[in-house]
Amino acid sequence: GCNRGSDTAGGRIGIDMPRTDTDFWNSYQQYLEKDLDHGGPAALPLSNSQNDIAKVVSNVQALTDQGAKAIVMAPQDTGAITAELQRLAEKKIPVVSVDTRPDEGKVYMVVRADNRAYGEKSCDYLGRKLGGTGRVAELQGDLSSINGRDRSEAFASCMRKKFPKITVHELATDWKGEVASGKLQSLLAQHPDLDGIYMQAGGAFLRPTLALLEQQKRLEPAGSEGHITIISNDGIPDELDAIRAGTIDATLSQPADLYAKYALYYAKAGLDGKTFRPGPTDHGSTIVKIKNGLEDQLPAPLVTKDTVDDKKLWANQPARKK
Amino acid sequence: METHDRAAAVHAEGIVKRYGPTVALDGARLTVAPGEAHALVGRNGAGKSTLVSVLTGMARPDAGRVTFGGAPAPDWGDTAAWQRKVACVHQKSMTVPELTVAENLYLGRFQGTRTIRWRALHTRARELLAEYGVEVDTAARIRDLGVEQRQFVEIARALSGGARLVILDEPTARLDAGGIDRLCAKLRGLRAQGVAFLFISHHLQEVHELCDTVTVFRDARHVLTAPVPGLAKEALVAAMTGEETAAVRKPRTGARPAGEPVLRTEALALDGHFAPLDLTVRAGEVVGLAGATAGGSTAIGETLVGLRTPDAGRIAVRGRPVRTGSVPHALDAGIGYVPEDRHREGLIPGRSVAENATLTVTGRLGPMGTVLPSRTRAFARRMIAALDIRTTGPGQPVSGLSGGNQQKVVIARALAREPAVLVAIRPTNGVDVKSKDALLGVVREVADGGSGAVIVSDELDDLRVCDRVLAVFHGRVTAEFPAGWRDHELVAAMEGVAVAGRAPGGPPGAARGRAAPGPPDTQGTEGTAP
Amino acid sequence: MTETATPSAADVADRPPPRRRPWAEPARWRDFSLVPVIFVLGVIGFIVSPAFLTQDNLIGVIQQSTELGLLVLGEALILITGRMDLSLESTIGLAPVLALWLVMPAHGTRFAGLELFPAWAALPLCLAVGAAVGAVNGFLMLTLRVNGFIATLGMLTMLRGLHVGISEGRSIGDVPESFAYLGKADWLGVPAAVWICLALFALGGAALGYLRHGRALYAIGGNPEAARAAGIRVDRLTWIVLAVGGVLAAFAGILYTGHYGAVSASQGNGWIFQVFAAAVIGGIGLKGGRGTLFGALTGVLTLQLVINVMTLGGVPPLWTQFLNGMIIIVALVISRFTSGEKQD
Amino acid sequence: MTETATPSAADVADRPPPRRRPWAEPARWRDFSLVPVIFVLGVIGFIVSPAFLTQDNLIGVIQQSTELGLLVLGEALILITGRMDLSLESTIGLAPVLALWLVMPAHGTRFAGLELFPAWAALPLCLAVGAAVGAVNGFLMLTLRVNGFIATLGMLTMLRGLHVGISEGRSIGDVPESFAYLGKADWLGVPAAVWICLALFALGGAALGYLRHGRALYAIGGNPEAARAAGIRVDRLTWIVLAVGGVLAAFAGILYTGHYGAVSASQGNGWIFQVFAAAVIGGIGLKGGRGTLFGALTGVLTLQLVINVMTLGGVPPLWTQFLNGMIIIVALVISRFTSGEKQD
Ligand SMILES: Nc1ncnc2c1ncn2[C@@H]1O[C@H](COP(=O)(O)OP(=O)(O)OP(=O)(O)O)[C@@H](O)[C@H]1O
Ligand SMILES: Nc1ncnc2c1ncn2[C@@H]1O[C@H](COP(=O)(O)OP(=O)(O)OP(=O)(O)O)[C@@H](O)[C@H]1O
Ligand SMILES: [Mg+2]
Ligand SMILES: [Mg+2]
Repeated sequence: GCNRGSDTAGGRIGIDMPRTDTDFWNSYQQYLEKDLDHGGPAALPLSNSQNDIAKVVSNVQALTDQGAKAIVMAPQDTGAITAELQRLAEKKIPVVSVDTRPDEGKVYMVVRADNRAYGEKSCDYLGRKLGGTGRVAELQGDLSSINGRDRSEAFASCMRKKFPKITVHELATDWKGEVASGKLQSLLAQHPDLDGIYMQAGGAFLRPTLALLEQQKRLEPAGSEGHITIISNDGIPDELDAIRAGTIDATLSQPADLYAKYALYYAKAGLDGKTFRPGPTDHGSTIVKIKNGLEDQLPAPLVTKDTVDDKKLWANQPARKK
Repeated sequence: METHDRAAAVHAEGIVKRYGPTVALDGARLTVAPGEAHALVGRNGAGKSTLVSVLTGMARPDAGRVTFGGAPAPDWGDTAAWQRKVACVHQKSMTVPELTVAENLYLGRFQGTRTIRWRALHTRARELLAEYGVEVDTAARIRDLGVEQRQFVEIARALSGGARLVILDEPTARLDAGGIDRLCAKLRGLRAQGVAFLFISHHLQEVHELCDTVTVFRDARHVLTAPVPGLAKEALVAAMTGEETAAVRKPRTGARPAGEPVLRTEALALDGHFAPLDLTVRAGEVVGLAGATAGGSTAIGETLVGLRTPDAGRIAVRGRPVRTGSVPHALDAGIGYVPEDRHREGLIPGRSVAENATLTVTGRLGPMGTVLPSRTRAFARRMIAALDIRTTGPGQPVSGLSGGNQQKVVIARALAREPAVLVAIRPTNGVDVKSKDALLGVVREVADGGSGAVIVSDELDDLRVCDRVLAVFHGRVTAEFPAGWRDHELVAAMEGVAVAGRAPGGPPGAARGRAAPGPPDTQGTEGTAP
Repeated sequence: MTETATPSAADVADRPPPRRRPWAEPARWRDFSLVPVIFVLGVIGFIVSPAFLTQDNLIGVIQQSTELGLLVLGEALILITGRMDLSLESTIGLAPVLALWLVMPAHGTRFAGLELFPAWAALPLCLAVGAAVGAVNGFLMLTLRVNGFIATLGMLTMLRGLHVGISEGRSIGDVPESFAYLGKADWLGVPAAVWICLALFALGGAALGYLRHGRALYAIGGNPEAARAAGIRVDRLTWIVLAVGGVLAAFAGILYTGHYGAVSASQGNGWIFQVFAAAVIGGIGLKGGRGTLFGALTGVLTLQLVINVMTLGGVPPLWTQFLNGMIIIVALVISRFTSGEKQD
Repeated sequence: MTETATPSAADVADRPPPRRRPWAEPARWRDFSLVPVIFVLGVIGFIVSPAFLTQDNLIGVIQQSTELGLLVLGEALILITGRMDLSLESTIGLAPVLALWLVMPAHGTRFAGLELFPAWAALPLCLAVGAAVGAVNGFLMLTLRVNGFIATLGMLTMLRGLHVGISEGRSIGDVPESFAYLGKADWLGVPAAVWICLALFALGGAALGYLRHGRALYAIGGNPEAARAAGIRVDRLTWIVLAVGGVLAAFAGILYTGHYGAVSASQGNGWIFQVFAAAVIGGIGLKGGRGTLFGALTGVLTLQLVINVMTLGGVPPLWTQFLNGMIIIVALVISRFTSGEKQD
């Protein structure tokens, strides 16, 4: 493993990838590598914890043993990282937590788009589109993943409060496309009058869902009669294509590029001993105080047919480095 | 015998045991007086082993009661308690292959309080085995031992337990002559100390040599209990089979005019097993290879049928050379094979009799590589009839048959292809007298039908049907006997006493060396933590 | 008269009932041991929702079973031969990825391939990859004689890693039409996948029942030494079976890709447990030489029905997994008692 | 000459040559067959990064091995007894959750418990749950006689589901101090977990080596019938071993909770494969009656070292899994040849 970056003056950054087998995290990694190669801070080689919190900890320890002076991680379990965060705090190593907000233990900065916001925005959008009545299928993620749970809970409570006349069918899927497709198919057989679908992860569910609807002859372009309103989360290129094609209506673009950019930005800042205060930032987001640190809540723009060609969307940016 | 009842070392009556549809024991009874050597005989599947497992607490009878010395048997499941009442050498090997000899000897009865003292254990084990003339490294794992040595480990374990009653279920089936003698000596010794025996065997002369009383089982029932002395062999066989026996096959005298050679080997050799061998088997001829299991004769047989690849030499059948070391080629060339151990190489337990019997002829049971069930059944029925196999039908799983009948299925499989030459290794192992005659008769008929046959065995009964017998010792043919040989000559030759030709006589059993070579010197530590 | 225990479910079915006490031979009943379970599930399904018995739903269930079904078919053959192959769950993903990687245009699409072969070659290539994986497993088990369970477990991890590495964790959309066709086409109003899957099961069943090499598999699984002594080429056949298993997994991958419209990076991830569960509750013995493909098929349908019924019944997501596990156990117990056989 | 005693080409091939050569006896060497692998890994680690040989790093590796190690210890005992238990991977998560659920305050914290017991009871309760799970497995395998592999697979799914159901998928933080202590305490500058884990392995090893009941496990695994004939209470002992396995898994859960500061919702998820891999490359036979705990321990360390070295070596994330799998296979092959025994 060749160590990237030149100036190791302020020490190096250790970065752990939560997993590499999904579109989203894969793009995240590619943005990281691009930024690192283009004059980003000096970093140790990336490690991969294959979605296992125990591996996160062992990787981070290996990184610090190698002299990492700041850590960028994305613990997919916000509880079981506590002890490690305390250890890092003792060592005065700033931690940037991407995408998830650890329950306890000091973090220098949390970089994420609020997942509860995903749930609420999706709920709002669907609710308005359906005029407050109808039947909606929710393709949930893995119940033991914090992000999935936040989206589910936010979506559920929002629906209960704002659109009580909409029936929601929650389908747990472990982020698995075939599971989602199977359960959705059963649901369609049971309730052919399905009006809307909320996909918590476009990366996993988009293709299977579209394929299913196509086979079921239920894939009407947006606006036409019998169209099933679909809102997705993630904002990967495929989803934008689908929106252009009118097969789905909207998505929430989870900014992989900004995740990468500001993860490194804050890590560097941490190395240089900068400190931040709550309040609006220069990049259109706001830093809020959380009980164990700060959180920079990046915008997660709602993408619809009107905004789908916005150049600022990460998925619209020129082909990523290979 | 009712007088014995109270004191009887073991008394069982009204024992019923069913295995699914098969009734293994049907109101069977047995009484062994203290200090008595009691023989239990019966045809395969008569229920002997089943009774044994009932008497040893291994199987729970559906009905009936067992008493030891008048006291009722221990509770079912409390095997340790049964152990104290009765020691047993089971028919199936009851050793743990991965563990050492010493540990197997003291399995479940390590003396001492808490932890095991291995050094002491090994010393005791070594001494114990020495009594049986077995010198194996007590640290060797059982799986690295020979069949006979394993058997002796089991025997030693049973006899050393200090039980007043010892059951031996076909203990001699896996021993060769030398071993049998040492066993008999040991048993006589223990009898002198008043230990009672229940001895199961298909070798009636052993019964005559060892036992005072014999009980006969037939079809899961008790048919006869009588003192051995003065009980004619014919009478015994009649009791076992329930019919007057045809006179036992008379040993063949004088070789018949032999046909052209069907099997010929030239300088066939396998290092460490047997020296270059030139063997010719002619049509209509049955050739015996006499030798202890460990003496290399088995290896010869297995090389002939392609299970082993020889280091040198050629095999030809009917003049055409056979590719060595390949079973399919051997089969195609017309070599039929009856393996030594039906449980290991013979049968596919879960499958039906029909499937097992037709395993070698699947090519002929339908067009284009298909196998038609109808033809399979028909074929199997013919075989069942021809060999009179006791089974509920072609569809019965072969594991439900008794040993003798299982053996017949194996032979049926070998005969299915009408082989040019039949190679049978200890074909009557663990088979009752009646079936034994039947099986040997079959082999004979095959030969008379114009094929050749090779019988590899150390059982004289097997060899009697042969036209010629070659004695094999330590991998070389040490002597050749035409039909009409006398037992002790052959025995002596088999065991390397007489180096060649006709040996000076002497009663069987006199001056017997061990036929089996020394034990393997593998040593091992059983898996203990560092 | 009684019949030979020929394993093909089909021929057991159309055989006249045995005259001899039937319970004498569990072998025959093992194949049907799940039928009661399926029946019960059907009743429950009908109770919880009228939608259950609609053609759409039932066909849906079967269609969702096809990919898993093919894996089970492959695994069943391998288990009957007395071996195990865990790596099937990775083959179903890797084979399509490799094939597409070889044919997809080098640039333009999101996933850049090598464009070494024309698009139509994707399908045969995919199957070839499957065969190759099977062959490698064979090499590990038969030549190096390492423990099959762990060897194929290593393969499972390695192939999944290869999949992720090549696809860079992305799911591959817009695959060649020829490649996606089988997975999404309808024939006579029923998904092609269903026809194909059933056909393959029937074929396999017939082969096991009526072909000498098919019968040989039971012999090998039941007692390899005896099979060898009977002139069966044990190693060669085992090798072939492993390869066939790989091919079936690859084919399942093709159907999957068509069915779900893309090769996802986690395709088949974690399926192997279901595969084993289906096979075993379907009566396939893990020790080899036992079971029929019909039984295996009922196993697959059972598992799929469970999920379907739970979805229709609207089981709260938090508790689906719990119920799922419980039902597997119940089904296992039921099948053990209806077949009346102790399972080792 | 002695080979002819059990005359099968296969046997002969893997029987060591008769002459008295210590290295010809596999049993002795099987336990050490991974030592060369570990050595090689050490060298590689040293080459790729100076950080490898630092005390922090090595202790870290061992500490991270403790939880997996305890699972392997439990599984090893069960495998030696000739059984299998897949559900350990769920027990490690469920046991703490249930225990905490019973003791945690009914409201206030993020996770609402029942508050039935005082906080200190959490630890014993946790172990009790583990034992209970083991007992249930025993019931399935020994009383109902269903296939252990699938039964425990069902348990795996069911228990994981129970875990998710009770914890609602959340990870449980701020556990009672008494519960977390062992997992995070340091004794003599080394994590308590390490001491405990090593002690338990030593204890287990001694028991297997020098206690009657310990030896009995090998007998049961090697030939249960023979064990019964020798007066060993096969079923009772098996049952006990299964319970002990569960207890060890629960204890691993306790260490895990302390170590990572919370009961993660996916605690142990997917570990079982690693457990088996570690045990088998460590020389434990899947068929029972073979292997030693020392070997198992080396297996665990090997797997953990691999991950550590790969991280230090900066293997590109996309390829870690691939390498991981490849190394498992290589280790398996090496251990097969250094031990000189055919495995299957
Ligand atoms: N475990 C079993 N399962 C099914 N059937 C059995 C079992 N044990 C014995 N039998 C049946 O019970 C009958 C008696 O068997 P048993 O072993 O007692 O005969 P045996 O007298 O020992 O025969 P052999 O002389 O070959 O040893 C046989 O027909 C056999 O099929
Ligand atoms: N699990 C079983 N199922 C069906 N039949 C069995 C089973 N176990 C044993 N048998 C049959 O019961 C009898 C008792 O078993 P045993 O081991 O004594 O075989 P056997 O008949 O004595 O042949 P051998 O002398 O070769 O052992 C055998 O005939 C065997 O075929
Ligand atoms: Mg018997
Ligand atoms: Mg017998």
